[in-house]
Amino acid sequence: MPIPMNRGAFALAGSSLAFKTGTWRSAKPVHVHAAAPCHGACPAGEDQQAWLALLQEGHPQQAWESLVAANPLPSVTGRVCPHPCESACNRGHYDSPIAIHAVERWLGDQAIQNNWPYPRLPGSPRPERIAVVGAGPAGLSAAYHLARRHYNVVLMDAMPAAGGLLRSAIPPTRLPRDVIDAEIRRLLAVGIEFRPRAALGRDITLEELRSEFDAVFLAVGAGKSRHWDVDGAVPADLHEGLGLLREWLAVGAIPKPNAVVIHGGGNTAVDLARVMRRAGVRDVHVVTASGLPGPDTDPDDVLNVVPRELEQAIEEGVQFHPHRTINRLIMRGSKVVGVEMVRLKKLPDGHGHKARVSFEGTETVLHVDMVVPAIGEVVDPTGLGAILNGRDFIDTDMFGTIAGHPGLFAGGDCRGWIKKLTNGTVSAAIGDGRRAAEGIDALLSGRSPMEASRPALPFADLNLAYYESAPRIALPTLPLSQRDDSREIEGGPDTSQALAEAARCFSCGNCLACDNCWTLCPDNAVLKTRETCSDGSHYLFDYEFCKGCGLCATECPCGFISMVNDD
Amino acid sequence: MLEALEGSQAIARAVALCRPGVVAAYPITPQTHIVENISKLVADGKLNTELVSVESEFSAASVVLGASAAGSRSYTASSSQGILLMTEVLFNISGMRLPVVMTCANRAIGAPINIWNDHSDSMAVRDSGWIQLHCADNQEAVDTTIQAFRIAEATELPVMVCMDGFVLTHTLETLEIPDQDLVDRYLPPFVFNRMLDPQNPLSLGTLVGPEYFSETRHLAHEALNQSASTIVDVDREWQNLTGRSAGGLLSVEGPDDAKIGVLAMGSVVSTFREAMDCLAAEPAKLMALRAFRPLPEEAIRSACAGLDHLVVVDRALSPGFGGIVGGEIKAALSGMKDAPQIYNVAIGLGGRDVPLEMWPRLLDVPKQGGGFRILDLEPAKLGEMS
Amino acid sequence: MIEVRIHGRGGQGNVVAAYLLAAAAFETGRHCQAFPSFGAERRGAPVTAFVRIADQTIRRRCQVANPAFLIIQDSGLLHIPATMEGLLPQGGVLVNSPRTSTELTQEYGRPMTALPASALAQDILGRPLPNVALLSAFAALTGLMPADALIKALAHRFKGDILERNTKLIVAAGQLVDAGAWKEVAHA
Amino acid sequence: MSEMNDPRARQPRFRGLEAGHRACQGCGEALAARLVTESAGPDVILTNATGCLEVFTTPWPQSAWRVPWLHSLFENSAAIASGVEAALKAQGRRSKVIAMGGDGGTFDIGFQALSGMLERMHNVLYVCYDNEAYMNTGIQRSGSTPHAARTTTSPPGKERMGKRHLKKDLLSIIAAHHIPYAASASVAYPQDLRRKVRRAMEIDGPTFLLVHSPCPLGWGHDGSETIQVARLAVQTGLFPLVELERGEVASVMPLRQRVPVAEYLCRQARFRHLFADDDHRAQEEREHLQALADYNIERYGLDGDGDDPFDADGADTIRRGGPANS
Repeated sequence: MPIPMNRGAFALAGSSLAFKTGTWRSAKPVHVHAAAPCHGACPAGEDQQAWLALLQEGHPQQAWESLVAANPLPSVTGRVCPHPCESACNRGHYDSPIAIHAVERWLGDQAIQNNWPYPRLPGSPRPERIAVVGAGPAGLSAAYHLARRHYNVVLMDAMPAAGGLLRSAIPPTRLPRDVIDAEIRRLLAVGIEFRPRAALGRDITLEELRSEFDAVFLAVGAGKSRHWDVDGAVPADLHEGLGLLREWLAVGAIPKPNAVVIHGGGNTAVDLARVMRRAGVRDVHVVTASGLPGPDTDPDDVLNVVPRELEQAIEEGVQFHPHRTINRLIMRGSKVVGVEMVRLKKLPDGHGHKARVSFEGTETVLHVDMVVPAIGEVVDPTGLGAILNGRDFIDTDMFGTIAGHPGLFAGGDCRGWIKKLTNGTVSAAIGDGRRAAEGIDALLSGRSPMEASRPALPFADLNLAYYESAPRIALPTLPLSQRDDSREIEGGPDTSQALAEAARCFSCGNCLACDNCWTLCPDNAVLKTRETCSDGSHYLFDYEFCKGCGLCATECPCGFISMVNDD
Repeated sequence: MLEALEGSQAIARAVALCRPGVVAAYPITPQTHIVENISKLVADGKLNTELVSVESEFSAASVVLGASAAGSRSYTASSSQGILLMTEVLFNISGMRLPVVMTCANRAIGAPINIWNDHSDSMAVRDSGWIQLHCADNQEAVDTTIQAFRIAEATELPVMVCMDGFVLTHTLETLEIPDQDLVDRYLPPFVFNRMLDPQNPLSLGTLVGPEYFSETRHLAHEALNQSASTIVDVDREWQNLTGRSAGGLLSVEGPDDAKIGVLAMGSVVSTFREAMDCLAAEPAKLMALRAFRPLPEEAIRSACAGLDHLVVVDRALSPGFGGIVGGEIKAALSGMKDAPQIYNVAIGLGGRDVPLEMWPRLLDVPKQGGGFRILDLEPAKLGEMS
Repeated sequence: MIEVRIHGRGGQGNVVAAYLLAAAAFETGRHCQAFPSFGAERRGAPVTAFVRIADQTIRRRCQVANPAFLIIQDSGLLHIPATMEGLLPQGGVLVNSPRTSTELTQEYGRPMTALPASALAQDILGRPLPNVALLSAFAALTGLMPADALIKALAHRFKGDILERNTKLIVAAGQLVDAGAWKEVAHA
Repeated sequence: MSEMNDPRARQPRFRGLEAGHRACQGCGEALAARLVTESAGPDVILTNATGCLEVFTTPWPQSAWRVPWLHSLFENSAAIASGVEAALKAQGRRSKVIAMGGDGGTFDIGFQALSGMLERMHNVLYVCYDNEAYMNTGIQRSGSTPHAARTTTSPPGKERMGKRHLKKDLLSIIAAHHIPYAASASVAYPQDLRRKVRRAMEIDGPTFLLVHSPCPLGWGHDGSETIQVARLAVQTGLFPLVELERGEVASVMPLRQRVPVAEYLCRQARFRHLFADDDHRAQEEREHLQALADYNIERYGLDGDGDDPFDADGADTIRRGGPANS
């Protein structure tokens, strides 16, 4: 029956809902939930955008809980991590990156101060027992993530206190000992049994562990210095960097030559250089094949150092020689009196890799009376037997699985590098621990391990019209004159600073609940919901009416909406 | 009460008795005195209405359209070029079935510009879907104005009350202005159930495509046709209250056995009524066509029964065709058994005086035969055909 | 039925005169009709208005072609042939003029009644508006209505001082003509 | 839809213009009308000039309007609004009347009715959705079409570079009516638009709002770029956002930084001929448009002074949970 024409052809309010304009659409908007670049760049696997969002909403404890869902040591990493998240931060293309580390540190410190308990995942206790060998960042992380999943975890370490290289290799000027103590104490309270003074190969064997436990995670670190020489020449009194740093941290002793050259481009090199400089060494040189951060330097080629540490080192008088290597030791007898440097670069070798190419004719000489190699460490094979099998590191997949050794996992500095997963940082070790916990849980649950992976949102996908420039917070730094070997040099943000910094977050790839899509849809086809939808937004697309114009996608500030073919 | 009033003043008083909510006013000769008089009533506090003095007839029509849609009894008046400027809106008002009442002080259309009376203006909007009622004198104009609101609101169709410019609007004469009580009893307050109302938000004035447009036109046609009975009923009720009929659809005077009839509209009817009485001429029927729209075909046919000749008087013409009323009457009688022979003339164009002596001349037309012509044409003034 | 034609110039209150005369007739219980010649003329141009007075309903709406009376507000209009056109042979002509009736009668070869209406109005109203004085004289000449009817009709339009002065004018003008002189024509 | 029961019925805002209307994808006018009616709320009566908005919202038997709505003709929106308002007054009802029209129905054919309405001081908010040409009939030039723009009746060619004449300065004409409030707004700045609607709604008397509403079809840009294009019109100074009280400039939206008009022009096919390499007239016309923008900036004092939360850069800043300036 056709609708009967009425008097004067009037129409009823809102009767257009009978006309479904969704049929006009050839492309439709979807919520893509791309990863913020910070998340993608984080070796620990944090979703910084997510916890910054919670902080923006005024929920600091929830923000911390979100943070520790990946990284249980925010007070530590907030201080020591070179924060590749900030290098990746899209805000860097706009004004300056979010000071994520500062907010992370603030959240960690708030948790300590307020004694927020580490949350566990929902679930019931598991009967399986798991051994974690080595209570450094990787071990702590794995133990924590397993405990979160209700496993019985025994964490053992050769040293009397948990912390690993946090205690043995990082100066208190960067990481105060009370911070380590507080955070680890609280972490262990999640329900982790800690056995100190239990060294693999000395106090326990791998075989014992394997029979006693359902799975074993090896996080023994890389405790043995890598062999170093220059064309076979080695000074008689050679001290390697990590050893000197550990000795200084343990007993406070440091050699004081007139001039020293430290060969290496990592935190050990920089930390040691600063310790020696502050101890009174006149000339402290760092020779590194990497470059200093700058617009012309490839991010892969930059010194693997916390950027502000580098700035502070330069400020303190450490002299850096980037893109150089030591070509020759100038010896007087067995004693070093100088080194010859040559310029080099890491260039493509034509096989998809990069090779170091030194440039003849660029040699220069440094007059020094001490050379300290800090080019990295390898795994101490003690107690590892066949696992190491003569190599410097243990080979694993991304979940720490060691091929041919079911139930045995490894992570942290002791395992071989997997590009993008490991760069020898604390955060990378924490990420290893977290993924190994997933690997172990998957094994014990009879499933395949999973690691969520989302593409990162490119800067170009943001709509900058909706953001205002805002300065990055400036953190208090101890003046040069007041710096010593014990006081923490960089201070943390206060509450208002932390909140202001969190508010700067673009929320890349994640719904800001800004209402733009809802406000700007000409077709009333975006609906707002009181509850958070399953995809993390507060909006639904009403595809019955959406014509697919794409206005919402263009005007979404954070790239949360994208148009896809509507087949 | 019997009063001596100028036609325009009488219309203003009649409108005021109907308690319109909104009146739109714009001057044009010879209508101006109506809105002037209404303005004076408003200024003197004798009429409580929203008087909107607009900037054009186009807006006058638009204002009453809006006001009517918003549920107010609405009135305006115009003439000639003003009616033509309103044309677009007039079609709209009827298409939306809005019960607006308007007085058309009939006047010629330029060029050449001419401010005097004929029916060119209302004829030009013949097809606008309005009811068109013509008045022979100012009493009929007063009574028809009051009836028009009843008709409009009962049928939800707009009504145009046509009264000859100057001849009626500017003539002071004796007439009866009814009491307010009587009009209030006759005309209940306006209730419009399609009213624009946030509590019941309708959309008025929609787009209708080919799939429904024919139906809207059919309904408009039927609505006009069916309004005929309302026009008759409403006039009968008025007659019961006042003793006066305003002429129904068509009124007929003269001896039943007359063989010749004259059909006319407007003030010439009044002159012919006197001429029938005072001039020696053959017996004839005078048909006063009050309702030009809807055209009362049946009433016209039965009035013509027994006539040999019918002279249809037009006060306008359609160049290239002839008299408009004449054409329509021919169509109305087409196929009628023993239909009278129809003759069509136009007279009194652009204010040319229609004297009493026009009556015998009209009765003489069948003897002369011939097609449509302007009867009071003065050939001497034509000069060379150009 | 009595038919009257009023001649004047735009701005002299010609139409008002016609309306007043008709309204005054209405006050005496008669039917009346008054209308202007519907011109587009502006101030100063010759204009015409018509009045019909009868005991029955007046239905004809044509212009008055053969008036029984002419009221001429401006004697200058006498020079226009159209002014006298159609006047019934026995009809009366009332002219606003400072001259005497005799002078006018001699000059135009037919009876004319003169009234210095402008001067009178200037004296009493302060403005040389001849129409009310002429109407009063017309009422007196024809005996169609008492001065009171004219005053009543005026009272619908004016009040206060203006009405008082016009009343005075009506009385004064009525006394200047030969009351009842046109009675026969008016009752023919 | 599965997430909640009928979320459309539970939207935390008033919907004056419902889904299911038939506007083009990315229609600026539909968006503007949606925003205006949302801000105005339910106690209004709308009138609508003939045009796209009328056609795409009310193909019988359907209507997208949730408020009473009246359409009559192209040129009489203001006049029928006058009538509606007079009726409301006569009946003692207090609903606000909003008259709507496009630029053709406002700048051109309906201009007289608008002027009359303003002069008579009707309590009506008149909203002109300005998309700078007769779009409903297929893109013909109007009094509002900018200089040099291509339309089907101002095509560029050997003798012409698009529209020969200038965009009519309607706001100044409106200002000359000395009405209580008149403003220009843009769909690119919805918070500003809403504020202006609310402001106008509060005033008992005639008010006027000129809303720049891009037409993707007529301007030749993608429907997804409607807001971007509208924003650039403001940021270049070509469409200044100003508020007038009793005809005097009361406030303006400052420009934090001037954007060259070429950035606005190059996004629209209607200005494509202004980028022809081999035509010296192209640069001349671009410079002309730049000069017009500069003139606007100077005339209304649009140059901002530092960062202003309500300038053309800051006005629509968002933060988590909504607009920053709401």
